[in-house]
Amino acid sequence: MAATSMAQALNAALRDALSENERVLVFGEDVGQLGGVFRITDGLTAQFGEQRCFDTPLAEAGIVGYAVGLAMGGFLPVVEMQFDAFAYPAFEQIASHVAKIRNRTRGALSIPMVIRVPYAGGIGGVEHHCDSSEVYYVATPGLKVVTPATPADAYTLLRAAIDDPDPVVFMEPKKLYWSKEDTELRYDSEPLGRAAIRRSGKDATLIAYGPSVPVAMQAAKVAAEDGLDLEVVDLRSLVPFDDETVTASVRRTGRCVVVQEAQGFAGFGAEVAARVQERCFHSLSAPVIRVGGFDIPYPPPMLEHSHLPGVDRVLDAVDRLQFSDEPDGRYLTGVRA
Amino acid sequence: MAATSMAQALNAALRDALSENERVLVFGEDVGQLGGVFRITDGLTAQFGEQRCFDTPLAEAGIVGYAVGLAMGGFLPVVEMQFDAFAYPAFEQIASHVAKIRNRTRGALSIPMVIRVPYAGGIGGVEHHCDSSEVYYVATPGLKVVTPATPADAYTLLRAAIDDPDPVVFMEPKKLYWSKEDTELRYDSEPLGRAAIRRSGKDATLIAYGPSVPVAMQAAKVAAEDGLDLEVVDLRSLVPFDDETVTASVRRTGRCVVVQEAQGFAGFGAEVAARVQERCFHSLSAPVIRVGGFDIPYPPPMLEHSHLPGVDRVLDAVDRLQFSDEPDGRYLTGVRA
Amino acid sequence: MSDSVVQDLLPSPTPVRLLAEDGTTVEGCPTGYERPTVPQLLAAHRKMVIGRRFDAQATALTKQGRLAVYPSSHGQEACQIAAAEVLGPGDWLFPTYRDSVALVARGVDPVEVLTLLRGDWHCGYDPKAVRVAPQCTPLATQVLHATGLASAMRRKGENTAVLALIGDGATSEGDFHEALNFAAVFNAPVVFLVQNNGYAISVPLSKQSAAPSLAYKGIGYGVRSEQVDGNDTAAMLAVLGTAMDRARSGGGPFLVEAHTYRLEAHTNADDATRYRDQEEVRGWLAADPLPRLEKHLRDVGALTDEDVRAAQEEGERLAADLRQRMNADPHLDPMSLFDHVYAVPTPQLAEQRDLLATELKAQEG
Amino acid sequence: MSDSVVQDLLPSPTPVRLLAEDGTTVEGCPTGYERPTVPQLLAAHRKMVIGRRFDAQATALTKQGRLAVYPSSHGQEACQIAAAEVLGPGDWLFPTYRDSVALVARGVDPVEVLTLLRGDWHCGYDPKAVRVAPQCTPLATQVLHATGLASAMRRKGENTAVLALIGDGATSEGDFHEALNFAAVFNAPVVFLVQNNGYAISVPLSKQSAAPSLAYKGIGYGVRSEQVDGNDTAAMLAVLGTAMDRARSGGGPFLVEAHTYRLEAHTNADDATRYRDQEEVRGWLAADPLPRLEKHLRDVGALTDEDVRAAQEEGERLAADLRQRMNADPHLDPMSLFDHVYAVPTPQLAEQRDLLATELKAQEG
Ligand SMILES: Cc1ncc(C[n+]2csc(CCOP(=O)(O)OP(=O)(O)O)c2C)c(N)n1
Ligand SMILES: Cc1ncc(C[n+]2csc(CCOP(=O)(O)OP(=O)(O)O)c2C)c(N)n1
Ligand SMILES: [Mg+2]
Ligand SMILES: [Mg+2]
Repeated sequence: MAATSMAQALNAALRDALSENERVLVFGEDVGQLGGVFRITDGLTAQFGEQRCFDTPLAEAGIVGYAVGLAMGGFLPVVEMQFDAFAYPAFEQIASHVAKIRNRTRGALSIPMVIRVPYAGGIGGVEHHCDSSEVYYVATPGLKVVTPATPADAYTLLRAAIDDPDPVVFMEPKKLYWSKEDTELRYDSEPLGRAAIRRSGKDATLIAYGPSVPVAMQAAKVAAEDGLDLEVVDLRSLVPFDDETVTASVRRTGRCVVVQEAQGFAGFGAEVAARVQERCFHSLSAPVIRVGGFDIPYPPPMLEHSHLPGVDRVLDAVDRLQFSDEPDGRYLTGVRA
Repeated sequence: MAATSMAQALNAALRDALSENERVLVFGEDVGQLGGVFRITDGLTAQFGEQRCFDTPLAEAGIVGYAVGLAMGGFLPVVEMQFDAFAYPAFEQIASHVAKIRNRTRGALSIPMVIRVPYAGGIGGVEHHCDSSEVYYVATPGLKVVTPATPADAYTLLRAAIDDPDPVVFMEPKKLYWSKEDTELRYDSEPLGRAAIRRSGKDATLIAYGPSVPVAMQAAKVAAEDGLDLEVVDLRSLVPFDDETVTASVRRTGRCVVVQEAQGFAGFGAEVAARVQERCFHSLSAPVIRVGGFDIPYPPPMLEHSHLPGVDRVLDAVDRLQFSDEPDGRYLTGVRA
Repeated sequence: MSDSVVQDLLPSPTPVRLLAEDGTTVEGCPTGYERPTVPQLLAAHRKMVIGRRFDAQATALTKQGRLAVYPSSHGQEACQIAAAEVLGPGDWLFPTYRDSVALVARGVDPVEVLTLLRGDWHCGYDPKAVRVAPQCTPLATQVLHATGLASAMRRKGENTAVLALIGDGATSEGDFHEALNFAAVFNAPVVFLVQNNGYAISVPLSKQSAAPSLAYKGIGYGVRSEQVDGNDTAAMLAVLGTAMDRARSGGGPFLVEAHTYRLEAHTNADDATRYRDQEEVRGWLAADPLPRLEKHLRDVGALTDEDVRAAQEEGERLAADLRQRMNADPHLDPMSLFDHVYAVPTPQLAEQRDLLATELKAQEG
Repeated sequence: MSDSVVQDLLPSPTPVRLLAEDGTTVEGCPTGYERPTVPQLLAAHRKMVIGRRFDAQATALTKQGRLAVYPSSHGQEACQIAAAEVLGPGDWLFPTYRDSVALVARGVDPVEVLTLLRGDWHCGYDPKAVRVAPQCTPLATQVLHATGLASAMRRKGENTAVLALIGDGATSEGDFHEALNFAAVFNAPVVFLVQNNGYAISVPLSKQSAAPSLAYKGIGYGVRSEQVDGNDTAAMLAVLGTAMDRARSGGGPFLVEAHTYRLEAHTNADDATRYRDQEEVRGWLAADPLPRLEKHLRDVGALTDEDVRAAQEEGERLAADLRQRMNADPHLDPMSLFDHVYAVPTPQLAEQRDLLATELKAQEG
């Protein structure tokens, strides 16, 4: 088995989908000859020709709206938004059409497509290149929203997204593009919607997704040295949400921290925390605590480390899960979430 | 005191702001001669001239982007988006500029402006005219988000929004435009960010905002007949959030239902529920329960009554706040949020 | 850039017109277009009579509370009938909310056309069966879909084309710009028909655009363009027909601006007296496309009283049938709310469906 | 539409050029423009020498790890220097990330120009003090701001104007369309300068647009337009100067397309060999704006070796100063993250500030 990066896994997923299904078209800004600014589409035009993988004019609403029409005509578009914040011009097309055409036509028109969005930070990118924009999509009924945290998942989830009968916003955590794993890329046709338990534990559950999964894993590792046995759930699919796995885990551990890189206020972690306390209230020994970025525009590269939730911020939250009855002077004021 | 509708109150707020501050400009689609499709700007062009209240070309990104420039030039734009879903074309301008220019320039450029968005349903409107789009704005740091539930609040909150040094998304619940109240319109320069307790009660807290406030009030009235004393909190300002009022109420009552008209998944109610359980965990005798619309595109007029959370849905939720130890067969499976 | 390329892309300096307002023939047909034949004009006339009757009936239904809202096509029938007439069976139409008459002319069941506007589900017909996209509400968004679908046809090697309808106001939206550009770059077989009816709700064209005319937008994308008297059925058929033929045979996109007028208010909910005077409306009544076409066909001896009566009767039958079928409230099953959000409801939607079922049972009981 | 109105709005069929590639004078100046004076050309030359030195230094700083990323202006200096030179003190410039040389020429402190690109806060200068908007990253969004600010000037009765810069690729965005339209409808004193450098990252113009040239987009909005040899400083000064004068005196917006070329890769992080060949780059090297202007000024006897040396020395001083000041990491206070999200931090941000303070103390301790 070879060490495969997430970028390679995504490239392989596109390549295999293009090979197996001639309806698949890959397009966007700079995805052709250049192979994308992150090289996720590297070599696809050379292998499949300009008809299958091509550059478009520079207009994101145009790309998504054009994809809607191609999907109506029987094609299966897989489009790339170059960066998270540069998908915003397409927001009306996504929210008012991509998400709603099936419902509007009572299933007569379905427009399966995949909108790939490289998202989140941690790569020293400047403003507009590091937004955690998942919340805009998860709050829009009719979209599925998926985000991998490992190369193996990147491959299988992207294949599943392309095969899915519904439109999928596929969020790629940029900082993990170069993360590697010894894995064979395998697609097992499992439908979207299942979380994965990345690490079993009995003392508390860390729920994470995308870029925060490695942070949660690292935190669990450090906590283990302190004798705390943390379970880590990788959501993988934000919509549909895997209540079953999440609820079972928290009912078992009785404590829960939700980790997200996004700004915290009204972020996706709010939904996770709200659901968990609704469904596990009597199993909980402490409130569900959220850990995330601050409620600020993404900061400049020189300050992003202060903004991003790291292992320490996660472990601080774990500390507040009231494992003992001894009061902790730091938190008696109760001002902090 | 005369009975004043919310539409009249909003009109008066714009009129008074235009009179008192010559920097104020009102513009958008059909806001001039026509006075807006909801007549919120009725008579303003006649009174203040085309220079102060005027129609623009039909382009929402254009309207907001143009407002950004006018604000940089010292004006104070108050723009109207004709309906909720028709603000989506402006999403990039709002999320990437309106929300971030102050931060980007370390305060050197501030662009106070008000973006008025008639939102939510209950008026028999067709698709795209009834979206509960508040979640997109509350999840975007740098914006303030405000929504009135009464004519008096409509007046004072809109005046405060116009006076605020930050950009404000002002969400107007369409179905309350014609709701009336005997009130004098008074602007007391109170800054944005305070919730209001609309009804005191001791058994549980209903937290609502915008179009859901009258529903919550009605539910409290019905519950009172059954001997249940519900407190109703009207959030008024979603960002900034009034943790103080909310937390104090729930700590007092020990039970909480969050009512929102929006689709539930990752809606603003998720943030409210997550915060409440974080801050009131040991005061809670039952999970915080959310009541809202379903996770579907806004349905056609003929079905909206089935979608919208009404008094019954709220009271069903209140029923589940575990006031007694007797098990309720309906909810033993624990599947429902 | 050579002058001839530029000239080819520019529209005629004045709108193409083949019939004068009084129905007489305007001599000479601009190069590149062909005068429609008399049978073509007769077919259009018949559909226009029926379409106008449909429109009047729909307006009446709003007054009877049977339609929530209706944006009338009255006055714009030359555009809308021509739009339907130039379509082959394999072509697609992308309409807006304003284009009900075009849909009826295309053969969509009138009740299905009005589904959206009566408060029922948002698209009453099967778009693939009739090759008509859902009537689009978010302005200008549909022209991108039209462009994508046109590209799909071209990729599949079909000799078909797409006709996308849009209003004058909506041309100000960014999506219109992006669609024209995509269409040109991908040489998509799509024709954009701007029905310039002078207003976007209350906003007159003079506040919408400072262009010499909207057709001058084409050259900025390398898209051929034309401006037409939009109340002249013959001119509309000639220009749209040529544009569609060109598109079908690989000639690429085309932009047509039709100068027309909305004789009614924006919708029945609108009060047009707030922003335009009757004088103006009266002026446009003189340019009404129906009497103009009728006069012309009678003048050339092609149309008899009998023909007119036959068309009117057909219109009456359609109206009566529509009245009758719209006279009952459709029964929508609330449980259907969850059916088509996704191909298969998510677990969350399944739970919500159960919740609604419980609510409905409680309401019954 | 009268033919003369149309002709007035259309650009020249070929780019306006006043200096040939070899620096010789192209005879005749298109009507409406005035040849820049020799002192104007000399001033531009001096700034161009300095600007080019700045650009080279910035690229060097990326290699030394002192700049995270730098999108070079190399090859586009005639556009960027002219853009700065035609501005009066009261005018505003709306630049993109590509326009660092224009900012330096405008007088913005070079270190402040590079703040964004070194990973510090996103706008290093006070926009109001220098009358330069933040260098804009989301493509085409800034042209709407420019239009709004131009309208603000007009409303206040100022005789000033705005110059908005944009790339060829970004003209495909809807915001560009909306800005031209708003500018025309509101007669805003704004000039749009499209630096058509042939590529949007890797995408060549042929995949971006099928227009005869981008300047032909103007007429679709009723905006006067022109195309210019973007490597001819004299032509750029003439056309931009005229356009700005017109705007200042109430003549409304103007669209200028400059045909130029990006001699470097998109940024230092880009590998241009993946999408264009050296042949093409070499061809454009022959059209380099700096030697062309220099040759011309020497030919007319206006520029001496001494002048050139003086400008080069000024460039060296600027580069040395820049190197030195960029050689230290700025110290950013993490607590400043919360300072300017709102005028006054919300209670929630105040809590988060406390949390960060605790974290930072823990890390120290
Ligand atoms: C994106 C968007 N913005 C605003 C609206 C609200 N709206 C509906 S119709 C209309 C005017 C459209 O004018 P025009 O394009 O000229 O078409 P017409 O109604 O005249 O046929 C407006 C502003 C909308 N439907 N979509
Ligand atoms: C809305 C948006 N989409 C995509 C990008 C990513 N991006 C940055 S530069 C660029 C190419 C721009 O090309 P052009 O406008 O020709 O300017 P140039 O870089 O050539 O000066 C792209 C696609 C962006 N910054 N903003
Ligand atoms: Mg119109
Ligand atoms: Mg370029």
